[in-house]
Amino acid sequence: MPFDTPAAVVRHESLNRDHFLLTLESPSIARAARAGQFVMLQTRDGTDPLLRRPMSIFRVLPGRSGRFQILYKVVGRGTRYLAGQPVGARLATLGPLGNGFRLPPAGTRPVLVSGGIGIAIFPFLVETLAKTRRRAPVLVYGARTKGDLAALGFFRAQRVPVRLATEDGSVGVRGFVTRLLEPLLAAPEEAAQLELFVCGPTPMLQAVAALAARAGAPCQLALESQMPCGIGVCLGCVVRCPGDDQGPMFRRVCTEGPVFRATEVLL
Amino acid sequence: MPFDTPAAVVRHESLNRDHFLLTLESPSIARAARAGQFVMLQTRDGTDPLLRRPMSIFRVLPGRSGRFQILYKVVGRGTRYLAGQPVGARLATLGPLGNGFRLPPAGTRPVLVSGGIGIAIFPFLVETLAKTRRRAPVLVYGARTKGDLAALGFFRAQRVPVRLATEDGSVGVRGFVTRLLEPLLAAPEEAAQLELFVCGPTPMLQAVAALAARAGAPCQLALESQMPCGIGVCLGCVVRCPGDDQGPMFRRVCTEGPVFRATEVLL
Amino acid sequence: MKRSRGGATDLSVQLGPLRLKNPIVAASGTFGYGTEFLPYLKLADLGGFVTKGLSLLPRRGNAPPRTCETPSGMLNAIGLANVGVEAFLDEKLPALRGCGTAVIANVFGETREEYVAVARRLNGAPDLHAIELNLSCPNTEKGGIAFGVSPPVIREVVAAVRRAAPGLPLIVKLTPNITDIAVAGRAARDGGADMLSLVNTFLGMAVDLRARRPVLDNVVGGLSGPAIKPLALYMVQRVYREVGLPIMGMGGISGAEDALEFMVAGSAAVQVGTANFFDPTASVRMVRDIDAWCRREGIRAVRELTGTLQFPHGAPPAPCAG
Amino acid sequence: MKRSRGGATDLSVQLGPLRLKNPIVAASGTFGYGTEFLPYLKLADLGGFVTKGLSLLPRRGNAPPRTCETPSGMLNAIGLANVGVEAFLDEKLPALRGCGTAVIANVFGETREEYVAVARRLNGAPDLHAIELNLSCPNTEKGGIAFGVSPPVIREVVAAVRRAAPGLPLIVKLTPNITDIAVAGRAARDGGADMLSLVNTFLGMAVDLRARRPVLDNVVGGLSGPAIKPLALYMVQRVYREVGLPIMGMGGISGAEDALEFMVAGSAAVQVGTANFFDPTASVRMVRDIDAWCRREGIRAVRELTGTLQFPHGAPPAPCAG
Ligand SMILES: Cc1cc2nc3c(=O)[nH]c(=O)nc-3n(C[C@H](O)[C@H](O)[C@H](O)COP(=O)(O)OP(=O)(O)OC[C@H]3O[C@@H](n4cnc5c(N)ncnc54)[C@H](O)[C@@H]3O)c2cc1C
Ligand SMILES: Cc1cc2nc3c(=O)[nH]c(=O)nc-3n(C[C@H](O)[C@H](O)[C@H](O)COP(=O)(O)OP(=O)(O)OC[C@H]3O[C@@H](n4cnc5c(N)ncnc54)[C@H](O)[C@@H]3O)c2cc1C
Ligand SMILES: Cc1cc2nc3c(=O)[nH]c(=O)nc-3n(C[C@H](O)[C@H](O)[C@H](O)COP(=O)(O)O)c2cc1C
Ligand SMILES: Cc1cc2nc3c(=O)[nH]c(=O)nc-3n(C[C@H](O)[C@H](O)[C@H](O)COP(=O)(O)O)c2cc1C
Ligand code: FES
Ligand code: FES
Repeated sequence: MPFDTPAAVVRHESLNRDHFLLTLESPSIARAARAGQFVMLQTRDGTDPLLRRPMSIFRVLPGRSGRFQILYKVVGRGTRYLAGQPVGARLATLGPLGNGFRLPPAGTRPVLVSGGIGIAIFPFLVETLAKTRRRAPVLVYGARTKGDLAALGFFRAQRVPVRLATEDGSVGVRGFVTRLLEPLLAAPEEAAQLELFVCGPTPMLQAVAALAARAGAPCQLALESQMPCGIGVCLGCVVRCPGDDQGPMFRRVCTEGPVFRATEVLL
Repeated sequence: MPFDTPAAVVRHESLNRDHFLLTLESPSIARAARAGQFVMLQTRDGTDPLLRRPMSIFRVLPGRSGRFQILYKVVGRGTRYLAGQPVGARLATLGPLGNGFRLPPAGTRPVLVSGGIGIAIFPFLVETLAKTRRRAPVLVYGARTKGDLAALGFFRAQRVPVRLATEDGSVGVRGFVTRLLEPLLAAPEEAAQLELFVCGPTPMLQAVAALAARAGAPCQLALESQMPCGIGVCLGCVVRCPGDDQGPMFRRVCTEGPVFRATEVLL
Repeated sequence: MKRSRGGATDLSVQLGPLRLKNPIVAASGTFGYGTEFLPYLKLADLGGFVTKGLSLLPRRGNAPPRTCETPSGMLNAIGLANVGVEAFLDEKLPALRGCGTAVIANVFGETREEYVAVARRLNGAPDLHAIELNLSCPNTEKGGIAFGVSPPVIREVVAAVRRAAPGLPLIVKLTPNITDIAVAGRAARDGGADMLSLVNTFLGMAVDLRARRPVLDNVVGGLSGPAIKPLALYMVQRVYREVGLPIMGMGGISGAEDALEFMVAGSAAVQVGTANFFDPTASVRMVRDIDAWCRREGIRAVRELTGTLQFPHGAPPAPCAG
Repeated sequence: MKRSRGGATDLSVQLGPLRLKNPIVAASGTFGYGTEFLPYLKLADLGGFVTKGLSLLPRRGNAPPRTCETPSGMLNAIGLANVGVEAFLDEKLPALRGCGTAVIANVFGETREEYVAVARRLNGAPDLHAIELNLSCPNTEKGGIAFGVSPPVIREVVAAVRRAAPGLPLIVKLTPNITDIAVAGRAARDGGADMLSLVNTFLGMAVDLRARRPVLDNVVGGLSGPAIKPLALYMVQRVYREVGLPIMGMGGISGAEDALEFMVAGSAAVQVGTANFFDPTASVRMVRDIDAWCRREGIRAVRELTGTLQFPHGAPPAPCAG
């Protein structure tokens, strides 16, 4: 069950030029959250920008602190406002929202595939996989350039093997994450042992979903969408899905998603 | 000549719960400013609140620093935004604007009459009177309560005699500034030696102007008005003035004012 | 009007045949079918709510993108996606039994016959308190022009629905995309509307400069939110003075003061739309804040406020820009 | 369309008989008589500017309060205060000699005769480049209804002004307070307009809750600023596709991207209004930023952008709210 509550900023760190890690306190949200879910955060004082912003739950901090974290990148006015919030500020926060990731069967190896700020969704999943005694995941992480990579420390500390790709080659292989995925998925018998968990920009989701389909690997996609309400009432956030002879069907990313099986959606 | 320039915040002090003293750096504005003039300050990032806010020039700091100050009270969203601006921030600032006070003849005793945040206009006038070797002024200052009085330190340091009135009697006489003015203006021969300089809420301006008229004392009023542009083009800020058989005339507070002789306007 | 503190405010309002426990009603398309808000509020704390627009058959709506944020507002082109009137009666309405607030079904059609068929199906439904006709829908028989911009069409549709659903209070919801909304209001009155609601969204567009394409797949969308509040308030004031039916005003209402301004301008009740998105408890907080405001101001019954706007020079002069 | 860096962009635009050095024009009522902006910018850097609306005799305008801020917008009810056409010709226009930009006189009247008289007086004035007819003015002969909402009235006034000022390019400025603005655009075209400008302000109101009075002394005002941008953009797109005259679009334009979006939607040039208030150098900065944007995008001539909006499914479908 989601809650709408003013969450206090208890910590706020700048990770690099435009990435920030925000720690919020809201015991009800922290307790209810599952990996892959998100919150809607108020990011203004007046009426502009009007709508709240969806943000994945990066981690729920251990213990009874009732704290959870958001990793975000400043891309526009709402996130710029967020970056200006000091410790002690209270932000209206609605969550946890949406369906999280479905956990893989016990023997399956999870491959986390992240593009850019998509990385924000994975730490919570890594911790959840560990807690539920799933196989250890591997992370395949692409970004434009070295400076756009964030949260690597978390994955190292958790001993998650990380393979990097940057468009400018400043670290890891030069190019897109697909260059790293292709070899992983090349052997059909190995591919059948994997499940992909993907979050990133739409072209990346499309490319990865296509690779997974070819290899026969199950694949879950965490989608983004314009989300006016986050709770399923505006019908604004829909994604096109396979339909019937009357045309495509539409499903709400906020409530039926944000995580879908790749086969459920038409990107 | 006015300038439109990003002025840097070089100091920003909280005086009490809702009064702030802001020091901005803009040599061109500081050099051109005269007592009674104002600036239009940008007080938002996005598009809401839309318009800049007019603020009197509290003081131009001595020397060649190119710095001037604004004393403001937080009353709404624009001023709340202002209060959040750290040292180093740059605020689009347009000024100096409007006609300042006309200085009194050399022998006349200036009586400064302030209500509430109207006080912000007077320090610059006090310094200008001193520089131009006018007679030393006296300040009559009213506010709702003790906590709403600001900048008293400035007037004490300048040895300006200060008479206070508060509505709740928490300091000075209980009641409005008119209670302090009435005795001052009672003797006609003394009143003729005085000139009133008034800034405050409209009911106060009306009351003081009426007293001055009765006593035959010259009186200048610094008006407030909704000011979309501050530079005379929108025609939005007008005040009603004595007219002719076709009805009242209207004058722009931003360019023909903000200081008017009490006889020029119909409040 | 001042009174001593204490003593509850009478928040109830009466709009023709419809009595509401308070003047705050959640608007169509922004409140789902009601149950979606159960985690955040008690429905019984509201004056009422209006369902998403219902058509005869289920509709999937437009392709995405369906919404776009604009300065202090948003555009939507949902395409009237809804479960259809049968599923509403079978699944949605029963879930609302005993919810303690007025349930209002929003109705639309692409033809007059569809309006009538939906209304007839709803007539007599248990626990349904009123229907609201959305006239902003394109009339497929008239080349896609909205029903709500033609006075004779309005009169006809309203009269036909009136006959089809004689048992239900009839709210007619006006589109603001018209030269003089009072003309539409009079046509709805003449057709037999019990009350009016206004305004629906304003037609608008956003452009994706990089792609040289409209942002919305549907190209055109409806603007809602605080940006439109001054326009809606003007229209409510005008319809109040010109038509003489009870009004549910809306457009950008986000807090109690907005709601009270609409009441002063002539609304008997108000609807809250887009604010439900950025603040899911906005509606119930408004109820509380209106109560507190009335106590402070010494107003015993909130309905006293409706239409209390005083004009400085008698009636308003001819509107003129510049 | 990509080209190598360097090489100035051709910013000039042609609207029927009117050539502008760039597409940025300051809008009527927001730029005074031009000289007020000399401390902040060079008039020669603008494509042009439009004067405050001119009537036959000087007008003092409405009593204050005349303006009110709204979410991302503002209401104004200035009451068309202006110096009158004689003082404009004697004092204002001479001060603009050699200013290096197109000077456009905005004209209005309370009767058709007044429009004609002002236009006739302006015809042949030295250094005047065009006139713009403001049709949002109430027609005192028709009970105060705006000229711009009646197609036959539009046609007549435009034709009469066309005859009265044969020597000047004629811009007709449309009001958005109409069911279908394309109908008004066609009437203006049929009357002989060389080009259209749109939109003027939207009728709106604000309420002072405490006083139970309208905020504006005039009760009703015109809404402008970013809040109306999606509405204006939609209307420009519609008029572009339906009417076929060159368009100066406006409504909330505050930066180069806004201006470019209006061009993509069909504007040949754009006007900048309210932004001049909150940012007196907004207009000239837009010129610079448009130039930079064109360089980055490899666009040689900005006029190529006009009307390049691509519709995903051919023409836009019938507009529909919800
Ligand atoms: C379920 C979900 C989870 C997300 N999790 C995170 C996260 O953990 N960290 C993070 O940094 N970002 C996340 N995002 C993206 C984040 O919501 C947007 O970056 C943010 O809304 C931008 O707001 P802004 O005001 O700063 O930018 P704007 O000025 O609004 O826009 C900047 C750019 O972002 C796009 N954008 C705006 N709103 C949205 C939106 N609701 N969804 C997608 N794109 C949008 C705009 O089209 C534009 O290109 C998530 C999005 C979704 C849907
Ligand atoms: C020439 C001039 C000089 C001024 N100097 C100072 C000063 O030195 N220090 C100071 O604190 N204040 C000064 N003011 C008043 C100041 O401009 C307003 O308090 C400010 O605009 C409020 O902005 P806001 O967004 O915080 O409040 P809002 O949310 O806009 O409004 C809060 C209240 O202030 C009123 N208000 C809003 N804008 C204006 C305006 N432009 N003029 C008058 N009232 C307004 C509103 O009606 C409302 O009652 C001056 C005003 C003028 C016209
Ligand atoms: C996403 C969305 C969907 C809507 N769907 C409907 C609808 O189905 N039927 C209807 O009559 N109005 C619909 N509306 C209009 C609202 O009920 C309301 O009239 C409008 O949004 C103005 O109010 P607001 O500014 O408070 O949102 C919808 C509005 C939005 C934003
Ligand atoms: C204060 C003010 C005065 C205006 N005066 C006139 C006028 O005299 N004649 C006219 O045609 N339009 C007038 N307008 C309308 C503007 O020219 C423009 O059409 C409108 O403001 C929309 O553009 P914007 O959103 O960029 O301001 C005025 C607008 C404002 C805000
Ligand atoms: S964001 Fe409103 S339905 Fe998904
Ligand atoms: S504020 Fe625009 S004319 Fe004075």
